Amino acid sequence: MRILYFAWVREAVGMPEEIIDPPPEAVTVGALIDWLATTSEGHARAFADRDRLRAAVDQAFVGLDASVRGAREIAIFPPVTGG
Amino acid sequence: MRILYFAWVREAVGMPEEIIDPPPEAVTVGALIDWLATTSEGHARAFADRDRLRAAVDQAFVGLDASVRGAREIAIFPPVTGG
Amino acid sequence: MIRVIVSEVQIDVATEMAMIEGSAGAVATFTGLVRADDGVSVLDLEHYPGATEAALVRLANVATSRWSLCAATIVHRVGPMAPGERIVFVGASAAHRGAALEACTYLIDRLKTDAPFWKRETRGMASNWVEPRDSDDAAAARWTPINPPLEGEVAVASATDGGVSRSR
Amino acid sequence: MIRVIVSEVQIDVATEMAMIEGSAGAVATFTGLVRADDGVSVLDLEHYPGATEAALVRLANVATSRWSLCAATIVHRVGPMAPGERIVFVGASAAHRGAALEACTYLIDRLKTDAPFWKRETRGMASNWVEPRDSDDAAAARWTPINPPLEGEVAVASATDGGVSRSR
Repeated sequence: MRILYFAWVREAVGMPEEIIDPPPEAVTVGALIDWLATTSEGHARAFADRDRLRAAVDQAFVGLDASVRGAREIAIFPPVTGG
Repeated sequence: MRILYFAWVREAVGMPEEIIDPPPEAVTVGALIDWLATTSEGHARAFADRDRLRAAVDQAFVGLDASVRGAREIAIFPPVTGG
Repeated sequence: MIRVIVSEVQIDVATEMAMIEGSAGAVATFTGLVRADDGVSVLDLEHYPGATEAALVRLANVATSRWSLCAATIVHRVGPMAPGERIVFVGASAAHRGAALEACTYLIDRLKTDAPFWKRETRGMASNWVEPRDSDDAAAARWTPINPPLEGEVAVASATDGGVSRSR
Repeated sequence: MIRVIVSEVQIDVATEMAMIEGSAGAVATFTGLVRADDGVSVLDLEHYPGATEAALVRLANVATSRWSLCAATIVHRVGPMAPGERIVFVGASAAHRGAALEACTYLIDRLKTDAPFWKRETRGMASNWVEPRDSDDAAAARWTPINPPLEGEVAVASATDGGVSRSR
């Protein structure tokens, strides 16, 4: 599973993307984030405040309760600020 | 007193402007139009339907009941269609 | 900055865009064109020289006060024009987008009812004066009550090919 | 005609205006710029390649359906930019002005919340990621419920310097 990070999430995690093999209990984006937060100090820092995180599964915006089953690409990022 | 005509009012009257010396009873734009309508067939045709006429006194849009006292320039024209 | 032009010259939107951007964060524009798809071969615009420019300057000033604009531009073409050509360009710039977008809509809505222009369309051999649309009156009316123009803000603009540029 | 560009190249509004005018009667545009007056020396725009273009194409398609537009254009700059430079240009063209103006406002309101862009401002030696504004969520929310995008209308655009141009 490919995980992408953007903006300050990317900076805190310390990398723009990684390929991971999540444990079977990571069935939602939120659960995946819980697990990712245990993988490094940077991840823990990036994911400390869930209210400031947004996500996309296979490039579609979703809530943190969305399923990651069968997903190829998960993106985790701050609220968008374009325009 | 200078009278200006625009658009189809100008075409019906047959001239873009004229200098007139209206009678004393022509105290409003409407009364002035009543009198102008008697001055030629073209004027009568131009002013046949008051609902289709608009006016300006000294370049400010006014209703047909507005006074013409002291005015230097009266314009009579159809509803505007710019933009 | 208020910029009002009434001219027979074609409207150059690149220049107008660059002039209105200034140091603003947001620019909204509206451009009205001679439609190329409804059979009109020539559109003629008649206006009331002097009164037209004064009405447009007044409109730009009211919008600038009401929405705290950085700049307001109104450029209106007069005389004969061909399908696809620009009839009118209005633009509003502000610190944020809400003000720019609303002011832009206000400018074109009120221009339609408050400025002395008349359109004549030629289709084939027939010419006719365009009838006013009730929807234009309705669009203009939704902006009332408007703030009255401030004392001393109404400048009478020249009816030449140049324009009126007033710093505020 | 849908036109979506996400690029590091400066936005050329004259070209975009000319392309969107086509045979329409009314064109409304919005341009967002790096403000020259609030101390920012560099604005950096990060985006999610692929997902960004898809979101913008979807947005342009929804607006085109909802307001029967002749054309919808969204051009968004990414990478570093200087004060006064254009960040985003959106345009909508239609037969009449109401549709063009409303669709233009819709495009910029929804772009702010629906497309994956992130701004970082540099002031002096300090850089910080821009916080989202509640007013942007409110502006986007007033357009719901929206028509869902039609089946097959969502194209995934390339994240190159070129753009996506789709005829309808």
